[in-house]
Amino acid sequence: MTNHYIDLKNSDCILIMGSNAAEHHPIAFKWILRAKEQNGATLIHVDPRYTRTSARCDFHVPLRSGTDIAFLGGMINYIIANNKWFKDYVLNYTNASFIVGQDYFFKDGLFSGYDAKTRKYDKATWVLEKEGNGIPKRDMSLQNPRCVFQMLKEHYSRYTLEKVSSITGVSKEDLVKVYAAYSATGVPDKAGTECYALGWTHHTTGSQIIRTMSIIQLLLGNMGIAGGGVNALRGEPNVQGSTDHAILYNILPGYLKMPTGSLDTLEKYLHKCTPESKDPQSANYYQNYPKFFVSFLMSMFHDKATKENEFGYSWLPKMDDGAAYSLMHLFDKMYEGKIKGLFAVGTDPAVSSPNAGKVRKALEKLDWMVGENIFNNETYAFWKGPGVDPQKVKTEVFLLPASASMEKEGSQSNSGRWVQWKYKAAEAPGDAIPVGELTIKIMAEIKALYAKEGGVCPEPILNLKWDYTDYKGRFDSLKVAKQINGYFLEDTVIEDKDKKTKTEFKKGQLVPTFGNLQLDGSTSSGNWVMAGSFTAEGENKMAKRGKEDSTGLGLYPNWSYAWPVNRRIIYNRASCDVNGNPYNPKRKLLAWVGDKWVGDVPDGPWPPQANKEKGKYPFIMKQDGLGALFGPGMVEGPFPEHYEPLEGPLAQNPMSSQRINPAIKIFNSELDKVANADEKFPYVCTTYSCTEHWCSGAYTRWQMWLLEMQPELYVEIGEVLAKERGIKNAEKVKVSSVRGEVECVAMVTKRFRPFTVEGKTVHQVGLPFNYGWLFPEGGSDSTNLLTPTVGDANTFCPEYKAFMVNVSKL
Amino acid sequence: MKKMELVKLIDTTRCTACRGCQVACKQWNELPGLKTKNWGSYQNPPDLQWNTWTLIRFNEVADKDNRVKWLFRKDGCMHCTDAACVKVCPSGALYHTEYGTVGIHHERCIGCKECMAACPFEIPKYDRDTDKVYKCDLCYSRIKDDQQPACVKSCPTGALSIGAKDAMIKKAYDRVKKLGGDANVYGDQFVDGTHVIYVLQEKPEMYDHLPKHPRVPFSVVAWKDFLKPISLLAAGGVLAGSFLHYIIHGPKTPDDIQENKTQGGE
Amino acid sequence: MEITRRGFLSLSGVIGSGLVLSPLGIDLKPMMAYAEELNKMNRIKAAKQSTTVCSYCSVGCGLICSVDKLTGKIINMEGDPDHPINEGSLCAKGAGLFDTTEANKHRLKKVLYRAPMSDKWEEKEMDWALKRIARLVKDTRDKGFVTKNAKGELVNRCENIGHLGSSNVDNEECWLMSVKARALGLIYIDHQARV
Amino acid sequence: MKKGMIQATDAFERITHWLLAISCLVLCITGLGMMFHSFNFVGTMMGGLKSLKYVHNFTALIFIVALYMAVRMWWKEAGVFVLPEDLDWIKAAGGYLWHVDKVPEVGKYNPGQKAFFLVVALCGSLMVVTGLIMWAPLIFPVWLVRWMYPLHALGFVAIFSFFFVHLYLGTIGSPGSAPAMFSGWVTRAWLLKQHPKWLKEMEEHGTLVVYGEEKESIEHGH
Repeated sequence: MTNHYIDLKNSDCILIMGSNAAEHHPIAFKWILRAKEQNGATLIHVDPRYTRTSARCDFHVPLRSGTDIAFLGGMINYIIANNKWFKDYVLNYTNASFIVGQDYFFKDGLFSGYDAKTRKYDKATWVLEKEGNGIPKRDMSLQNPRCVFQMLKEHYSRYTLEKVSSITGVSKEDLVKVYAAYSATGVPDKAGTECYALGWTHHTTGSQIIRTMSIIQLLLGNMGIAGGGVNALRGEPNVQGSTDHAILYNILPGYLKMPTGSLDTLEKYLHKCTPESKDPQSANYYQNYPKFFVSFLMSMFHDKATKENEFGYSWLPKMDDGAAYSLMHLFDKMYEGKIKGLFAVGTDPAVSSPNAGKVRKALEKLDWMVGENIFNNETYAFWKGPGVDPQKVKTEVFLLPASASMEKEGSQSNSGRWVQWKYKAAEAPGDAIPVGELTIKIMAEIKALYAKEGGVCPEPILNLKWDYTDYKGRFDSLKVAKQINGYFLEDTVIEDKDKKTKTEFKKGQLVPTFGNLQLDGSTSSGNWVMAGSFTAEGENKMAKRGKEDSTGLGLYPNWSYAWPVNRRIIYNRASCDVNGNPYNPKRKLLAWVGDKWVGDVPDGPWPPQANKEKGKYPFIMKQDGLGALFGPGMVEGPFPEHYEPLEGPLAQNPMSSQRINPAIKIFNSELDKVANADEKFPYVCTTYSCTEHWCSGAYTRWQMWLLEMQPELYVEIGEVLAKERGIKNAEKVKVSSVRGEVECVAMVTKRFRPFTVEGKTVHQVGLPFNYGWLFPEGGSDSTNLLTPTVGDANTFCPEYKAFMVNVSKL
Repeated sequence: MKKMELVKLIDTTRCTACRGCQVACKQWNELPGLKTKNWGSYQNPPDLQWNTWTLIRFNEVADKDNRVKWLFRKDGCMHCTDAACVKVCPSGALYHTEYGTVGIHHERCIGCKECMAACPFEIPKYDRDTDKVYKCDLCYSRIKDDQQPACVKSCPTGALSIGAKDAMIKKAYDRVKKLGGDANVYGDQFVDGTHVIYVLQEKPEMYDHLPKHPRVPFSVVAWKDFLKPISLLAAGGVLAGSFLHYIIHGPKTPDDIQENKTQGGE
Repeated sequence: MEITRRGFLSLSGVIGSGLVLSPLGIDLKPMMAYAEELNKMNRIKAAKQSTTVCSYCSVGCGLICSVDKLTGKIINMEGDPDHPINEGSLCAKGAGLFDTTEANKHRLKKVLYRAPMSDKWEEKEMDWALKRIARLVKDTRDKGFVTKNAKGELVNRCENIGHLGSSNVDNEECWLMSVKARALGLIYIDHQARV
Repeated sequence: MKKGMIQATDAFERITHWLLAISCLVLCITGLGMMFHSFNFVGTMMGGLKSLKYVHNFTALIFIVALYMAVRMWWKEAGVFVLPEDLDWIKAAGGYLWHVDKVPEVGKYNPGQKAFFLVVALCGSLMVVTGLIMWAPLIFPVWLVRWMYPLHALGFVAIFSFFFVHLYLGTIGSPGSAPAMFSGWVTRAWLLKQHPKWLKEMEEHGTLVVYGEEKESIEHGH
């Protein structure tokens, strides 16, 4: 989230698209409803199905699964064509005026630089032109046909109401209703926000859907303001934290990039990863990247990391250039028999992974698996799952009992980046201990083995700093938290040239902000974005419980700690005009008063950008300091484009001859079947969670209060389709895709209705993904037996939200 | 000691059917979850049960323009002022608390199920294992300690609130005025006013299981208000009559034994 | 404490009747008073309170755990009214969080081990399991470690062990796992951020 | 036992009578305990109202059996009015309420007793039906169940009233009656006063059993 949950109350128009906020973030919905009551905000729900969210919104607009970019592209077209964009903001805070490189082009669904063989783009032509001094070229009149604004306008002029309506199945009236209501926020004193969740990310075009929305928000001036932003309502209690700390193949803690084989030295790596800007007004904060990275290596290897050994850079594993190692890749390799061991901590991929049938077959090829959890699940017990003969499965399985959340001390980060400290209320039952303690103990045993026996590449293991237990030998979360924050490893004097101050820090003191991190190995920080979660004196800011709210906007700066540097709304300097006066005086997030910013913690202390000498642009983490309407970051193009889902009802993409996202990876095992526009699987299917369960249901199905409310798998079918198929409410039916099938209860409902797409009737059905064979008995099996192994081209989020099925009576 | 009369307001126009209240109720009152099956609805258990004192009901309706509406209603004890259940309860298990709500002393309940038949809202539910009847007591143990009932406390969106009777009724009518359309207040107009009132988004008949004109059943009135005093009168009458008969008319004593003998000798 | 009606009725059950005919004239008042004294509210008032954060979605709602001082067990969990985000309220899952405590009889309490080709779990000691796991990790890593890739670049990675999860543990635990995986040289690292 | 006493009832009749009477009495008392909160103390004496409920419900089963036996046994004798003599008797109120020179002669059961029997039989049945439905109310529609309670109460009022009159007339209101249901032997004088016609009939049919005399005629009677 660029903003945070309470901030939703500051909005004038809330577009909920790709999210079922009322069902999955009921407390977020508290703040959404408060916006309606306090500001008279319009609540809009755009979603294939009518849900509890729709019931409370001003209007619900159903669209066919997987057509979000078309829907939003139409909105960009509407905003530009009807002159709804916020000119002052677009001119000053976005790259609208930049000139796109001459070699860049877009034709029939493909951008310049595509290689069909590798399904990859060479981004060399996706550049912005620069003056001789390295500063980007700009045309502030926005008339240059090669300027970003004109290119954007041209690209989205293809998304006419007729076209969008035909693709999405939304009537033109409904399109205009949403576009008009939302684009009304493109004025200084109105804020519009967007809430999304897995409804957007679970597509082969997920990242680009989000980018399309970011473009809209930039055009309307809704980024960096109270009640604005593009807000991911994330689904797990600490998915923000687990991402921040990089339990992901492609990043290291603090969003540092995972090194690749070609970057064989630290210097090469840092050069590649550190962006450069010649524009004096661009803060380009990532110029500090090397300090963050070296401090991270120091936290890992401590005194074993020296300048001479590149702070242990060579000990880090390196990815192959251009390769990916996501969940789907992991199970693909496992299915090939190349993965021998697996740690599965608090996770249930046998239910939650796409094409779960393949995942289960893959698990049988493991030599060993270590599970850590508070309940058993289908992954740990895969060897006695449906159709599996245990006597033929060689896998050794360990299931270690873990402490539940309230049985351990530590911090959790919510989607609004609030890192909140929680306390241990009681001991865990039996032999259960925190996952942290299991991790410490397993690694300690491994370290001991390598110390005793030696082995292949033992250095990173033996040199890893690993003293995170208390005097009783138990997990000490405070010790880890401080290591994440970071220490001064030597006596250091920090000099502030602007303020002409010098501050002395002693060796062993905590780093009070990431601004103090050093390149020379004199500081450590396990995760630079968390540097500042403690004061130098050791006060834990994450445990703060102050209720002061001076802005009245619900920032609560003294409640817990928000990264970075307790900033509650990211890019908040964009809430003011170039002179630092708030665009909306009623919601004063920040203001330049005298010689300083007042309000939220600003994105840097510099004056507003009208001050040509010292002023900086607001988007300080961007190389150019401005919001990117033209964004070369994504792998499938600088402007989002509509592509059909891997499996859909149409044989052709109405927008171009590229039916599917040209940059997605296609998996080719014999279990990766696809059935596009196939009459055997005529219905669009989407999957989702329900309020009463959580993720794979591996926690919630063991809880009778919750199970009682949603006891078994169901498929929601519209009344028209049900009648066509002769299915009655509560009857047992079979839902099948080309990959698998599940039995479930039919829930015949008025809430699903057929779409008219490209002139033909398309039915959509939906199933929750919260069930598995292990428990409860008769609760049916995983919906993911149906879903395809395919994911977003940037993030590899699987496409759970759009594929094709058939439904038949049992 | 008479305390302030409390009213719980259920504003269905704010409810998202997250069912936090349904679980919070079970958590606080230590009621188990039981095995259910999907019967083609989100609403589960299908009805109130001895272990489910508050239940979100889901209603799918299509309006005149064929637009779908999904109505949510939290069902549970209405805490009537003229409470049929209290009237009929033989053991005094059901009673009016000092807040005007209807409390239940489970230890006194004898499982006669009379309240189940009497309640116009079909709220009390019977459990065979304990042979007792259960229903919401508006978290008497909590309100006594100035805590909100568990359901009210858990409600994320402010659909549930509790407060002084007059203030809550006013709040309900203000809300209805603001909403316009078919919105209406339900609860204060019958059984001398319930201590749970609704702001309904639609007319009452649009909601499942919500009586349009709830009232104490005539049979209960006939019995409790009419037959009961009559029966006392009748019993008293018989006693008095017998006594009067004895002292005025005297017993019917057999005649002289000799006479009988003569007859017997025939 | 198991969540059953028994628990609920164990106090009132004393007073409940059944078919046993008792002698005349029991005065019920003292027993009622006893039950009253031990009602949940009073037990909570006597308990130790501590705050925690909900472990489901990412809104980050605050809760208060009440812990019985005698048994050390959690007896109640409800919303933290001081918390600025949820202001004491909770959704269905949050309100039911108590059922993830020891009160839930399905919680794992012992190390479970499944031997190759076996069709059942066996309970094992933690220390044994940790040693065995370390042995397997080392043997697997030593066998599958890749120092140089096909292009001859130094990659120092372990390609035959995967690490999944988790978004449902604390930051400190995440960081430890992240760092542990890197020290082992793992590259197949993922969790629920994608799913 | 004095010689010359006449057997009015046999053991089976008496057992049936007392089974009915005692169960009815218990039902009345326990019923009262539930009907009025001021009578709840009745339950306390039984270890709580719940026990009282069980006593009430299971006594009802005895009552049902007794009622069935009684109706079967007495229906022919007490369930049918004989005209016109019964009408005459009723017109004279059996001589109970005002002075009547000559009370019409009655047989084994006078119309008052017959009326009582009918009330017991009909109201008893009503109580059984309503009571059973109240016992298992969940399998019947609510509108039906709701009316069972007032009907049950109504039946109670009727039975209770007649029960008390019966008690009075069976004891102090009509001295000499009680032994008919205790020992079964009554005096000839009582019989002559209360049931002269029956006496005559028995004498005519030779079914009269007199204490200390040969009982040969009993066998004939059957």
